[in-house]
Amino acid sequence: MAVQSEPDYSLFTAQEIEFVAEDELIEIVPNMRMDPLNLICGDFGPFLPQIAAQVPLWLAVALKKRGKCTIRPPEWMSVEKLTHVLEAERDSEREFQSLPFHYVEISRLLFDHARDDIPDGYMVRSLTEDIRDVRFHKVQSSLESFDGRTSAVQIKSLSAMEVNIVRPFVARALQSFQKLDSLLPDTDSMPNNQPQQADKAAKGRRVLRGR
Amino acid sequence: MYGRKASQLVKELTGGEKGQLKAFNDDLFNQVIKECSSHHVGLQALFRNMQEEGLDIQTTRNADFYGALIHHLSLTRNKRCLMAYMYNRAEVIRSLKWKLGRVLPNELVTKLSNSEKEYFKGYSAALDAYMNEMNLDLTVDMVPPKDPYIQVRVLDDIGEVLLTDRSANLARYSMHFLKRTDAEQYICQGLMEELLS
Amino acid sequence: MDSESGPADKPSGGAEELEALVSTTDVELLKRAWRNEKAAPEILRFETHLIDRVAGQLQLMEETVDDFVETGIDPLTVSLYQMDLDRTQFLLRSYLRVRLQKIEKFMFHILKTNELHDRLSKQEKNFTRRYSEVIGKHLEESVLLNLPDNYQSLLRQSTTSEEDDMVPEPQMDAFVVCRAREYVGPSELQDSNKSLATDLLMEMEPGELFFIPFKRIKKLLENGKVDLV
Amino acid sequence: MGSYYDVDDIIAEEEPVSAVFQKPANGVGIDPSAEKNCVDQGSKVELPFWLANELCQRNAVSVLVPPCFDEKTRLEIQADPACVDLRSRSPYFYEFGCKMVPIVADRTLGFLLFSAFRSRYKDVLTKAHTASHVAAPKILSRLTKEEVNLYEAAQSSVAAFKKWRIGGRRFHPASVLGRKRRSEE
Repeated sequence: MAVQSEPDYSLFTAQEIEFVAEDELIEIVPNMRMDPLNLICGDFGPFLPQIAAQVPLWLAVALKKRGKCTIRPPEWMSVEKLTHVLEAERDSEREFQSLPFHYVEISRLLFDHARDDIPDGYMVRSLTEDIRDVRFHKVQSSLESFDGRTSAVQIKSLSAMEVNIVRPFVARALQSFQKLDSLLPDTDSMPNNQPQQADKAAKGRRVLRGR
Repeated sequence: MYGRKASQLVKELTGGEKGQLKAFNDDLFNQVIKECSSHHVGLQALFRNMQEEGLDIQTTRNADFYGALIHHLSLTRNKRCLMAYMYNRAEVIRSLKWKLGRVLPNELVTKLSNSEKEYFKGYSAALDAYMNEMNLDLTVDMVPPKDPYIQVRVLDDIGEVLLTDRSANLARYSMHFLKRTDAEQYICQGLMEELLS
Repeated sequence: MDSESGPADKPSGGAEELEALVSTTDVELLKRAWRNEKAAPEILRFETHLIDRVAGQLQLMEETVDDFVETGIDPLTVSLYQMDLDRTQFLLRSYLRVRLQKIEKFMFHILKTNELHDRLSKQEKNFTRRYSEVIGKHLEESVLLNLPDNYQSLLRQSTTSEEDDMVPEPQMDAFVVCRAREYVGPSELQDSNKSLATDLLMEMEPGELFFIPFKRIKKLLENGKVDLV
Repeated sequence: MGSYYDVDDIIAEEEPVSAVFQKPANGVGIDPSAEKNCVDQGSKVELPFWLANELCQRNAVSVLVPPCFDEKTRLEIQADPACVDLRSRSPYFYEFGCKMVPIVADRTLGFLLFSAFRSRYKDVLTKAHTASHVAAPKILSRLTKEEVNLYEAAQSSVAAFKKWRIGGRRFHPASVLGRKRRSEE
């Protein structure tokens, strides 16, 4: 529609995707003493100096900002792991490596607020960005290969932010395809009507079985 | 061609930035309303012809009938354009309530028709009533929260105001540490800006 | 916390297994309701009990925070509680807002469809009634009453229309992104427009993401078998 | 018909269609070649789609395939889909085409629309993600309305993501005010 009251609440903003990611748990090491927190979103603590605790990311960032803890980056956020992921992403034209659903948001939050807690921070950051770029190009090329006659599209290993970036375009394009497809005679629509894979991550998955 | 003016009216909704509002086009709007009346006059004249000739309007398919049909179709087309013009503008007008609160700046008021001004009031009242029943202000928290307080600079003389937790003198160019939900509306109205820490 | 935690590509179990591990809080449920509501083209059932519980928790938390301030608990603790409160408040507000927006958009469709009207909360029904009068009056006074008698309806283009051909309805074939919470077989994903044979090819494993027309997973969403992302 | 209030749908239905009147019509001023206020049987008149469509469904007119879907366009699309300036043919090429399919005899129109969209869609996507702001207007000038919508959908979500990654202000003045935006962008 040409005139829209903005904002359109039915779309998720990047900030909203980040908000969801902030509920992911992460390990912190406090440097202070604090009683347990009985929050609406759950109970956390007690917090004791040098004793690791699991808290939601937003809480970790809030404490870190006030100099009350260090954050332990998640396991996948190491140069070694990420180098491996990047290589694998590059080696395969279509497959996506498995990364946490919120890897983009988590890494940005940690880079912004806890850079000193990430060993080899600079490397980790550039690896993460490279991975994201490689994956994004892959998404793009799999989008380009749609044959337009699909009734559903699988996007198994895309992360939350990646889904959100491609959503407006893909949803719109698929709807246009669907509409134009309905103009065609029915005869040859059958063989192509299976869900098309946007990625082929897990080999031997059953989605396409049964032809 | 029939319906041309009506489609011009609809085209007024396009172009320009999203969420912007052009002044209500009284002149064009009234011309389209007039066109509706003249289609109706034309339609009735043709039906009268048919009746005078003793023909059944339901079943006769002569030149008079097809003429009448064209007038009827043009009338519904014009109606669709008029309605779409009002309806889509109404959508933007509703968003004003969300962004600017109950009182609109003059520059916007002048862009509204009288009925639209009433509509804005009516919508505001319906929404306020709902928020009262829910005991919750829905016009704040439009962006996911971070810290409870944010730093702002005042851009206009707002003066002494009552905030959630205290009163404050919001003089032009003064800086404050305000509750996020207190600052949000002022920023939206262009009276303050957020300062990044 | 979030049923999404962990690798997106877990070999088995997925959402269900994870959910069994963490007790699902009301905030989690609210977040799910919020996401579903945001992503679905039509209005979903109002989560009456959940919203009541959340509202109760919010009030309690507000009182707690006020107490903290009065008793001089350290400001850090207060602000952490405040942030938790703010996050839940945001979800609640955003949830209610997106519903209001759908009500405004599909007002007349909702008013004439009992099944949809029943999905609204009591307060939403009041709002619908009030607002439908406001928009009705506006459109009548500016357009409809200026038209010839047979063209004055708000729902029908003219008295010769055979149905309510002016009423906007949600696009049920809009594509949404959904994620299965449990295994979904082909028979549950039937697409009434296509022959059964093509649907035999389609199934969903827990945790898998799909772009799919909303109407095909509408029932699954209502049964809690899938979530919108 | 699309949604009754949909602006794009309304404007798309204004596209001109050549119609040949199978029945005469009295008391209407739509045929510029007629001397009186009427249309004779057999007259060829250019009508907006919304009128041609309804009259066609009642067998009062027959319609011709609009020139934007002619043989020349088809050949050009086959040869180099991305380079064809579809916008100048009709900004509502696809929507208008979809609406024409049921009322024209040409069975190949549906296939033309589908294959044009399929072959151009990739290019729209690639350009949306790579083109600079300077290059954009040139590309956009060839695209139909729906293609522009797709282009903008792709570009704005990437832009929103980039903006989020950089960070910055979370609160902004309402754009309806159209002012006080100096500190943004």
